[in-house]
Amino acid sequence: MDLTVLASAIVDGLLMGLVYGLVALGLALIWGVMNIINFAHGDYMVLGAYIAVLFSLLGVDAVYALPFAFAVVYLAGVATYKLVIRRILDAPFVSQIAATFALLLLIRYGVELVAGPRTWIVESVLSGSVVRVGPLSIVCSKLFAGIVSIAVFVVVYLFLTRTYTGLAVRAIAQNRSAAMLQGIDVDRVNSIVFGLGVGVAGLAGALVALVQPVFPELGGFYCLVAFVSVVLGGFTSVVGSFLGAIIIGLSESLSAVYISPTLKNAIAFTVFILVLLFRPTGLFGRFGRRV
Amino acid sequence: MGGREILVVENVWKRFGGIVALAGVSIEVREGERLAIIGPNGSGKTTLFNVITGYVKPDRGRVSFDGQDITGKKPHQIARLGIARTFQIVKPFANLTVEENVVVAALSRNRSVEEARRHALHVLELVGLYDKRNVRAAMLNLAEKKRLELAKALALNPRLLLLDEVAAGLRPSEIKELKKLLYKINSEGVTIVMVEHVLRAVSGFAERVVVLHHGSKLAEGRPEDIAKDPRVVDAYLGSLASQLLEV
Amino acid sequence: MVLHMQRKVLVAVAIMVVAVVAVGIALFLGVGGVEERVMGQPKVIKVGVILPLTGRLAETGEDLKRGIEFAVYQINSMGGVKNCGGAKIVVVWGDSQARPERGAAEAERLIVEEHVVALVGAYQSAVTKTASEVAERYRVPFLNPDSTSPTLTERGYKWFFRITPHDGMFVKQQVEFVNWLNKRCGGCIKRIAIIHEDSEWGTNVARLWEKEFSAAGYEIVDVISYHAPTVTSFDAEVERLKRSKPDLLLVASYVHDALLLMKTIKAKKLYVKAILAQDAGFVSPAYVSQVGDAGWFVFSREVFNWDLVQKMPRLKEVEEEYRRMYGVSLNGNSARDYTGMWVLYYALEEACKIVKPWEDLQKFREALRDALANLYIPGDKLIMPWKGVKFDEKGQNILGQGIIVQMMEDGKYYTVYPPEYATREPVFPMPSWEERSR
Amino acid sequence: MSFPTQRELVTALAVLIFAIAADGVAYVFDKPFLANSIYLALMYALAGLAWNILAGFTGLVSFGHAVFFGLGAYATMIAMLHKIPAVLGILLAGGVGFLAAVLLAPIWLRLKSHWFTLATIATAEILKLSFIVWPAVGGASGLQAPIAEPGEELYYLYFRGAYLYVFIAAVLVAIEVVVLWSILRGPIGYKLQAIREDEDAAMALAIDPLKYKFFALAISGFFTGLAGSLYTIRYRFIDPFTVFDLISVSTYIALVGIVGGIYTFLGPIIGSFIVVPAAEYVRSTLMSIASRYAALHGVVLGAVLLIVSLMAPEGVVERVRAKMVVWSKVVKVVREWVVERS
Repeated sequence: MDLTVLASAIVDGLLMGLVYGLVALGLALIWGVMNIINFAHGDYMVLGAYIAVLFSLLGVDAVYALPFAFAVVYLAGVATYKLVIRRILDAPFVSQIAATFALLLLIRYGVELVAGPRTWIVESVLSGSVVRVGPLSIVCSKLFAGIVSIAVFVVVYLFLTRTYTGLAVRAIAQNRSAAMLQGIDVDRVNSIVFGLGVGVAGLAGALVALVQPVFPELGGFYCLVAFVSVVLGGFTSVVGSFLGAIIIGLSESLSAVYISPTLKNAIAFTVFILVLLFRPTGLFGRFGRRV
Repeated sequence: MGGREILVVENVWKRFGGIVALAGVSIEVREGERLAIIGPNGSGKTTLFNVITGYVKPDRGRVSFDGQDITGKKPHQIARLGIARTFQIVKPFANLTVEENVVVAALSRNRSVEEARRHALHVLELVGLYDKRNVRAAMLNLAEKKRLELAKALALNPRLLLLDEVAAGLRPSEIKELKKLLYKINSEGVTIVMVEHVLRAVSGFAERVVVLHHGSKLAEGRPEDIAKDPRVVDAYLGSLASQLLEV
Repeated sequence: MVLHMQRKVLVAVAIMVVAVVAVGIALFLGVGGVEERVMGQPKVIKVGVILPLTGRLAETGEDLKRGIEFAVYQINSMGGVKNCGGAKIVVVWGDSQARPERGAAEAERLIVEEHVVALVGAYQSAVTKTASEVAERYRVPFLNPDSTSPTLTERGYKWFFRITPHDGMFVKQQVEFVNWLNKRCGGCIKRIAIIHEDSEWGTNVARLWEKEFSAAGYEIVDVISYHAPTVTSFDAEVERLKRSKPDLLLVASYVHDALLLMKTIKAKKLYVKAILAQDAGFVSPAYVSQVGDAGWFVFSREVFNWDLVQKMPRLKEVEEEYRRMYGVSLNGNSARDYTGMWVLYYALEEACKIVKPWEDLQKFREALRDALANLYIPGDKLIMPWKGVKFDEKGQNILGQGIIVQMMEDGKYYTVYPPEYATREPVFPMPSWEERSR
Repeated sequence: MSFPTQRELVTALAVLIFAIAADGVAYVFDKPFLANSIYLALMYALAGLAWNILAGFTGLVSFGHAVFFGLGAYATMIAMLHKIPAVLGILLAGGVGFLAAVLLAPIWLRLKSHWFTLATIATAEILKLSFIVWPAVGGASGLQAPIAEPGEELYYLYFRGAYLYVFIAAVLVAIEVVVLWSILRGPIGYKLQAIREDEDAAMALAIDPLKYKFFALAISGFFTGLAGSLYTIRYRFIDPFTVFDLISVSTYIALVGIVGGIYTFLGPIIGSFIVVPAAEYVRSTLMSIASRYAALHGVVLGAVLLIVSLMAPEGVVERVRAKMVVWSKVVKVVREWVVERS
């Protein structure tokens, strides 16, 4: 296989990895702060994707859907927190899994109920155009998705490190009861974190809608990728998960070219189990922990 | 007093990241003895227990029990040899009843559940939890949980009992009762090593006291002598002034 | 107390054993003796139809269902099955939910509970596999109008009949088509690349393509598979295709992957002289309505196309009436299931000469099976572009064939092959991307 | 507390007798749909009980039991294709499930809580994808058993309808119930629960957690493998998409346990007999009222699961039992009051 194919696979893997990163970031954030695995995470992402679909149906360019996707899914997340998540924070582990899994079913099939099982394609100003870099041609919408992902990541990072609420979030992640003693309103911060976590995923969903067709089960795959990324990234580390997602994106596109496209996910999962076994703190265990 | 050495800890080192938890600790415990290990916060008491019982692997050094090297053995193997321990933060099996909690322990010495239950009920009577035997462990108060912790350890029929701050959080009257119980157990030939934060908790009970400080042995001797030892006073002062007031 | 409890347990176990043994013996003695009772109301012939009415394929299921309903409506309004005294055909629906084990359960229910004379269905090959297995077990004819996996007719079943051509036949026809194209450009197609999804269907088609096209002397330069449920990008694959420089690209895809693939091919300006797809995703309404100019000039194998009305007078009539009733046009799925019901009707007429279903249901089923095995329907009685219907000893209709369509610049597919059905000349080779943007 | 009581054993066996009786009724009145629902409920009960020895008694929550189910299904199918009697095929499925558990144990058992769960999901997905690209086991096309010749029905367990299969499934569940019941009441049951509650504390009581988890996993693999063989002998066609499915296999197995209550021995059986027939019923009625929208089924399932996990996280069985305790207390008070008066 020659170099252009390799380079193209790397660029593609990198760009998809950045989008995966947004999904993984929210998962890690929720996990780190609330110690809850959100099995429905990918489906909140799909909510965002359907908002992009809605925009293009209304004749508005899907690019404008991004802030709305974030806002709507953020609110959905806050509502979910108040109605469901809050009640299972201290519940047995099985109840937590069952409840978030129930959310997955509700959202996935709720979407199918409203929008039908069909596949949608979202058109925007970006679709179809290509940027040429040497022998490489990069699809514009994908490039856009990658750039937006980086920007969102930076914003979230600054929010967590530079704002009061962000500090509170990190304090809770470190030690919930200590944070409570210092007068932090844990419940309020939790609801913000859950909203933010799924909201970012929703935004990622709108980006995904720009680069690939949308259908109700789309979230399952992204959720699995997010899990793998989070594990690679050292579990609760936001920065680590983002990097982990990029690695998954790269390994996927490279194995699609060099091994077998069917097995590319099997390879991602194998990496996942190996990391759990041999680097139980993740690849970036110490780097950026709990940020 | 003055039996042969049942537990020997030789020059044990343990480091967590940059912190040295144990810096060459050596302790000998004689059979039938009542030994107390005290020290301020972070002096390595619990780590020492964890090393002896196999929960933590020492970086260097050796632990032997009854002449047998047990360094690096798994906790359950060590428990099987006859060393029972309690945990500083109590660990009841919350969703099991008190009786079931102790039956689990008794099963290490009994084949059948029936035998184990008989033994467990006997132990529960001993520690005074018999009336609570059908209560879910999660429902007990702290003192009862500590007694349950003790009952579980006793149900193993141990030769050596390691007690990690069993007195902490108890009222003086409860402590007195506990001490009476421990005397009784000791008189039946069980060697007892207890870790406590403060000397007062062990005075009148321990025959010998070891003081740990920054992971190494600071002093060793009879309780009365230790109380007067200026190095010990300094250590407590140095660590946290308020703790001295408790001594 | 303990003793008391133990006695209770013993008693319970004893009852259990007795019950189990009793029911077991009863059931076992009854094996094979599940004789269906004679149906209550005469003058009705019940047919079971299994389709994916709910689940992922619900939209397709709807289409298939309309085809069946329409055929039954026509047959009944023409006076029903005449040799059975004008008995009306009644359809009993079974929902496979697109799952093999549901298909089997529904087949069983229709046969045993509903006493249907035959089963029709079930679209997906995997579901047809399990449902027809049940039919074989109960000795009930299974008529399959719409599954294309070649393995279905390789099982040696005696009660299974397939009307539609299977993928093996389609592929042979595609080779003929490519040969035909090749003559038009003086042998410009030499190198062929294949990209396919990796479920049973795509994998089988790719294997057949490889075999048949290499046998026909073409060079297979690349075979790429992908997993449709998780594919998020074709960038690397298209880049690889660019390197292998095929003259012809063969594609087997479902809907969303077909869309993604064509968009990527357009974005990356991959040029090949022709793209030939294996229907499925490429002819689905969602694809046709959304692919835009990325899908122009792509050939696809089809079983049916809207412009056939211009070439087939009988189809024209049917299509107009169908459109009046449902407001939509016939498509490959509804037309095939419509045809399936008519084929069944002809066989019912034959079987009714021998025995009536309400006299002896199982004997009628046997007669129906024989009627199907000996059936010949000429092509002019059908609305499909076929030479007719005749089953070989494996139960495969040997007179069926596919057509090749091409999407033109108005975003519609036109029939281009076989020539007797063609309404347009093929655009070949494809114009380059530069020419198109002008 | 959570130890299987004699009453639970009696109830479990009673449920099985009831299942067989209902099967008989379905047979007499030609109701294959009912028999099929019972069969599915028994299949999931078999797997659910096996799942729960891990989740309920050891604290290891698997969402990847499709691993054992799928391998068991394939084992039986391959046995059948090699003309091995189906009874041996079923045993083989158990053996393969057991073997898979033994081989996976060194990987899975190094992980705890969430990580265990995720590893199980990942393993099932890896297996599914590997089977799709593995031609020797039929690849994506799957495998179908041939039609048995007349006279070979018993040899290949080839019957019409679900009726006799229900009988086979009930026998398997009964064996499992009796085996698990006697194991879990004994020392092993105590030790497993101790591990579930607190692994460190269990170790201090001379319990080797790895040994008992290994044991639980192996047993769980064995019986889940058997459940997989039930799928094969009845439907006679399998492919990787169906038998390794995350939703309809792994999740459903966990679901029947969670709905029934994981801390009770009976939980999965009751859960299975609630969830499966209800789901089947909802599906068949949904078809008539809203044929296009199977999605409603998913939504309903999600709602049920959410309500159970929020309102009755201890499961239906515990719920009912708690209610019954309250009720019997009321009865007792009333009776005493009446006795006093008279």
